[in-house]
Amino acid sequence: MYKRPFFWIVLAVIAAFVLVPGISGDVGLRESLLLGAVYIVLASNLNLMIGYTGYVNFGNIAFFGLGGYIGMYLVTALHWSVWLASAVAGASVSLFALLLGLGILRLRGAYFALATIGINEAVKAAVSNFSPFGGASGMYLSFSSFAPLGGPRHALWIIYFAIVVLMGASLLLSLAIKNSKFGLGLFAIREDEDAAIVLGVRAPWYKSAIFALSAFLPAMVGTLYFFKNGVILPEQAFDLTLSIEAIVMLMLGGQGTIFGAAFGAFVYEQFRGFLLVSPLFSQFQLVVAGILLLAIVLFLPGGFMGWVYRKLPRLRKVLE
Amino acid sequence: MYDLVASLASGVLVGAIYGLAAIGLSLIFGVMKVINLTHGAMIALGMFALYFFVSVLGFNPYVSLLPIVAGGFVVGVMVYWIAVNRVIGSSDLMSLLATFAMNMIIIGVGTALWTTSPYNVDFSLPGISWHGYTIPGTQIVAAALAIVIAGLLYVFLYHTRTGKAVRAVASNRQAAELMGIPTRRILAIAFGLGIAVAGAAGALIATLFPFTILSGGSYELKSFVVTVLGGLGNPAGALAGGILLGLIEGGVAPFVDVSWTPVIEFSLFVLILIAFPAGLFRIGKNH
Amino acid sequence: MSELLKVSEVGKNFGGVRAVHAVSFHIDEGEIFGLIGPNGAGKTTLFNLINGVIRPDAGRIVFRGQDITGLPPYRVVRLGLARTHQIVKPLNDMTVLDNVTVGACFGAANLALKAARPAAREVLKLVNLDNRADQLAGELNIAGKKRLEIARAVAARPALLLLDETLAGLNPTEVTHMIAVVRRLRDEYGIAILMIEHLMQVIMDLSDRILVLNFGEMLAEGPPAEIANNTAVIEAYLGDPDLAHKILGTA
Amino acid sequence: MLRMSAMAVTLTCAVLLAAPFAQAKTLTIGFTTSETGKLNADSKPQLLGFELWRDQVNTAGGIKVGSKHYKVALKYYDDQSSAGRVQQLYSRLILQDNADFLFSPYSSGLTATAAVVSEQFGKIMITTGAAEGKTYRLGNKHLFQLYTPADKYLKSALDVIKAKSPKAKIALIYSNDGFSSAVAKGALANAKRMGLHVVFDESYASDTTDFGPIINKIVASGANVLIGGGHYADGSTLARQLHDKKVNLHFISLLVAPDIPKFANLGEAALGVTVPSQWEHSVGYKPDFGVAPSAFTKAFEAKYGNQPGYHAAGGYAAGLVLQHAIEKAGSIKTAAVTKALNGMNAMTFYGRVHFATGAGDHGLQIGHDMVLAQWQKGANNKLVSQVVWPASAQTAPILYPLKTFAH
Repeated sequence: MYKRPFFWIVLAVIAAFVLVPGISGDVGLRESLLLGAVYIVLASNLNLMIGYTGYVNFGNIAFFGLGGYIGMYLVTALHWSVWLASAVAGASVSLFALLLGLGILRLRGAYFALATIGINEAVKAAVSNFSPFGGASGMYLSFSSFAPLGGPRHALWIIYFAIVVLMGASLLLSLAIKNSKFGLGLFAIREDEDAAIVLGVRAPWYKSAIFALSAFLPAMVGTLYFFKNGVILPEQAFDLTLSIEAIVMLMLGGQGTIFGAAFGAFVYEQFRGFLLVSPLFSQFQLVVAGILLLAIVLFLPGGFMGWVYRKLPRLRKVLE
Repeated sequence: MYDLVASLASGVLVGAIYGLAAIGLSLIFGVMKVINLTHGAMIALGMFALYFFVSVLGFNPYVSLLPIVAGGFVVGVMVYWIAVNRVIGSSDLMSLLATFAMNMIIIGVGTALWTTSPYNVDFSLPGISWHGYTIPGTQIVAAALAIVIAGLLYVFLYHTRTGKAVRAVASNRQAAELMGIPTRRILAIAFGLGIAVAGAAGALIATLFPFTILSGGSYELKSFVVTVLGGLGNPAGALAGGILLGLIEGGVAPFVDVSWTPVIEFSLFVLILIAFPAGLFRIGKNH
Repeated sequence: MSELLKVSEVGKNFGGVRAVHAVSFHIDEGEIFGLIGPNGAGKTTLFNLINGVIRPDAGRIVFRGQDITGLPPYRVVRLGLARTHQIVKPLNDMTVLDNVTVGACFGAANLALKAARPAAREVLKLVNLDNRADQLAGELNIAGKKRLEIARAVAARPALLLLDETLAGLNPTEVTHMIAVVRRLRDEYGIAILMIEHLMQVIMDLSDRILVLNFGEMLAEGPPAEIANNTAVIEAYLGDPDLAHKILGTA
Repeated sequence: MLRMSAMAVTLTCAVLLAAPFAQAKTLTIGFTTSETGKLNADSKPQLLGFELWRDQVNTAGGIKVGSKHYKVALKYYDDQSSAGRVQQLYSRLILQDNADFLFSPYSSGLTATAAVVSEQFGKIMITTGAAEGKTYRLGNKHLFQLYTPADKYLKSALDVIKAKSPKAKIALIYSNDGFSSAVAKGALANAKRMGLHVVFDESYASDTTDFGPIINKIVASGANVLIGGGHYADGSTLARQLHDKKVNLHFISLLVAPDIPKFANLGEAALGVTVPSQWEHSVGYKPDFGVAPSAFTKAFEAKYGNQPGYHAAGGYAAGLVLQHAIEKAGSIKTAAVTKALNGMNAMTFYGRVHFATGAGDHGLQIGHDMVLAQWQKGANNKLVSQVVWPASAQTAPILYPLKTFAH
């Protein structure tokens, strides 16, 4: 893997994410990059399902939200360290996805997409009624929880670095899968599942495995993100809009491409951030974002990287 | 006991309206395999259209349905040509995103125009009371009209030339094209019909409850549940699915906390999707 | 020669319609076995039953001494039984090479990705697609796609290959080439072949033995010469005078 | 179209007005507001309150700190009613826009998220529209709550029931969200303490549109008074359906929704519905400093053309309280202003303001009392909102019990 230019590009991106705000100490920049990093994690793991396997997971945010809930529960109720909580959240949400996948991955196309929406809504409604997780009032983090990380000011930097590391892990995971036998099997499923099965791809297991894998890092990041926010509430954790936005990011950059997923997520974050603070657009940000998305879908369905790779096919070989 | 009967009765009435809303979604999916994510926004536009006709222009709400259906059809055809036509035949994802983008645009403009605060159409009709339980007249009329509109749609689809063309395109687009049916125009008409029905459902809902520009969202989710109950792409099943959903909502309420209703609804939705992907009702299919 | 595949009394109904009923036959190693019959006779259904796409209602299928009845296709191919489809199923957005690599990776060969690529290139040479390796599969013409279909199946290193109307829709030059490929598969690679074909002349020439299906039931089984003179077979085809004529012509 | 041109005019005015102040000393107050998303309706009046306060302060020459005068500038962004960008935007407000003080976003959830940032930079944040007590028990030192905490919201409604019909059967139904659940929990405990009889206690999903099933359960329970609710959309829907379904109740008290002037659009369905309110324009408080309630109402009406509700008053009060603390401290330093806020126990147009100073609940509002307002028929049969409880603030006698329906 280290022979591939992409590996080094990822390292360079991580270094930039760490060093630029780290050296300048610019908290505003850090906050913006942090959201960018979270989006990259969401989009690139979603890419494993949509771009690699051809299954549109509309409820992808459920992994992030559940991870956040499990992690926050472990931190606030059982006083675990946030790192252990995050890892356990990742593992348990993956397990949940594996079991879920064996059931709903029998569905194809639009049926699968609808089922994932249903699952997100069901989980959200269940959590809203689940009292150990605080029900509808969610869970609030006491300020003292930041103490082990050196107080809130320090803690937010550490959490940021950790999320950047997980962002790097997401990209490398995408790369590793793309260049593996496992990845080849997934692509075959994406192109024609029946043909893939006849060729020997054990589709049910492959699909469940990638579903579980695509849940792991978002769930870990969910814990860190909500820990940083200090609060977790059902409507924040299972926000269907963010789920769909993750798909938009993927489309923007180009589904199936690792670079595209990351690029789309980052650009989308910056773009929405710009619209929010721009006095001209803040009233119409939803409209502007909608028009942009429509334009991409209608005129640039391969997304930005899809377009670039079509113009420069050699670049695809170099990068991915 | 009385409460269960009362709950089931109002469940059926509300369910008919859920069914009508879902018919729009189901028709569009059945004809062009597009899950229309503007559905909720269109229901909301139907609500605001009713507000405009009744509270601003002083029309009777039920008379207002006529211009709303006509307007919904025009809006639907426009949305089809703007957003949907180009993505017909490409992957599921593309049509989902194209319609979602339209949804963002409509909601964005709607929020700028009306904010997200509720509007209310102050209108009521004498209802029926029974052992302390009352069913408002507006609810009875709305359910009846929902069934009438569904019936008219059925008549259109099965007894008119254009309707038959819509069904032909739905069952096999290539064959329809070979038979000389202008498929793109038919798709546009079907999309327009779907939106018109959604708008009508929104207007009927607005005679019952206050609403905001975001209200369509929860009816959209309910429409998903209903279409799955009734069978995706099976408009006749959607009406039955809607009534079933209404019955479930009414039927479980006396026994569990109502805040659990969405948990039950969506779990059922997923389970039925896995176990019976073709829906529970096969009425009107395979003619 | 030892027995490779044994199909005993296999049957399948679709909603009351007997698609396949009580079909029994066996294939030996290195044999080319033809499967013919009028349209709708149940030939493709029989293929689907053998490689596990659908599960039989009755009967047993034994491959290399192992009962594979009802096993899913991905396990059947792993045991060395590969197939092609009548309507080709290329993995459109992947390169030709990657298509064949999938076969090499997941079939009986079960190669690691690194070893699979050179193996796939070898197979591409066999079917004359090596100059198209980096093209997207969706961009091939129909003949190319048919060859790709075979290449993928062969890359799995099967002991038995099921070919479903590989020659349909090809021009005479392409047919000649394809026949040569099938012969090489048997002669050089030692792969036994079970093939469905409508080009009677070809199947009579190629096959060691032939099975005739009609309305899902076995009509006859035997060497080509015997089949060509079988009156029941000729009668079955008489509904289709063209075909009957062809059969009589070869006899 | 009209809105847009109005916006453009406001923008131009803002630019023109801001220009000459650029040289004068300016105090920047930063916050996020929900211009889009579901909190938009509740958040908007709060913003209007902030802006009215700013305009009045600046017209009067600014905030006086010792011998200096500071003009007030508001800097805000849209948080889209979601926590996603709240921390990013508050960081930006503090670091890039150099906000000196902060106001909270609307809602407890967003406020707790913003507080993580405001606390780490030691910035004072006056919270308004963040009623949940939980937020103030996390160890924050610079948060100050203006609203009466959620668990006391329905206290006045219970007082009315206790006084009018202590044997009433109470139905407590509430939206399954953080704020409403906290209110309900507090109300349940209070009712028990007061010896009142709650016969039905249940929550509904916050996006419920059809209240038919739960209303049937209320009827089945035999309840004759109803308290609860949630936010604007569900509350108005519930009120409308209670009326449409002719439920006979002596008394209805709902959270938030009936306080918004548009609630009157429900017509008959609004009549007699009460709302626990942080503030009503008709209250007769005699402030220790700042405007009188009537003066505030008059100014608000002059500027925006409609009556202020408590969200708007809360916004204005946030500015007023901050201003008073700064002037009292004679400094804009955080430590000095914090000390002034900690020591505050004063009457304002908005009611009493007194913050808890204990380590476990610092900043929690303990001085402010809620009033109960009721929609009643006024002159020429128009619906008007009257303060009906407590007696000291009363502007009209309470309608109790409500008219019953004939079935």
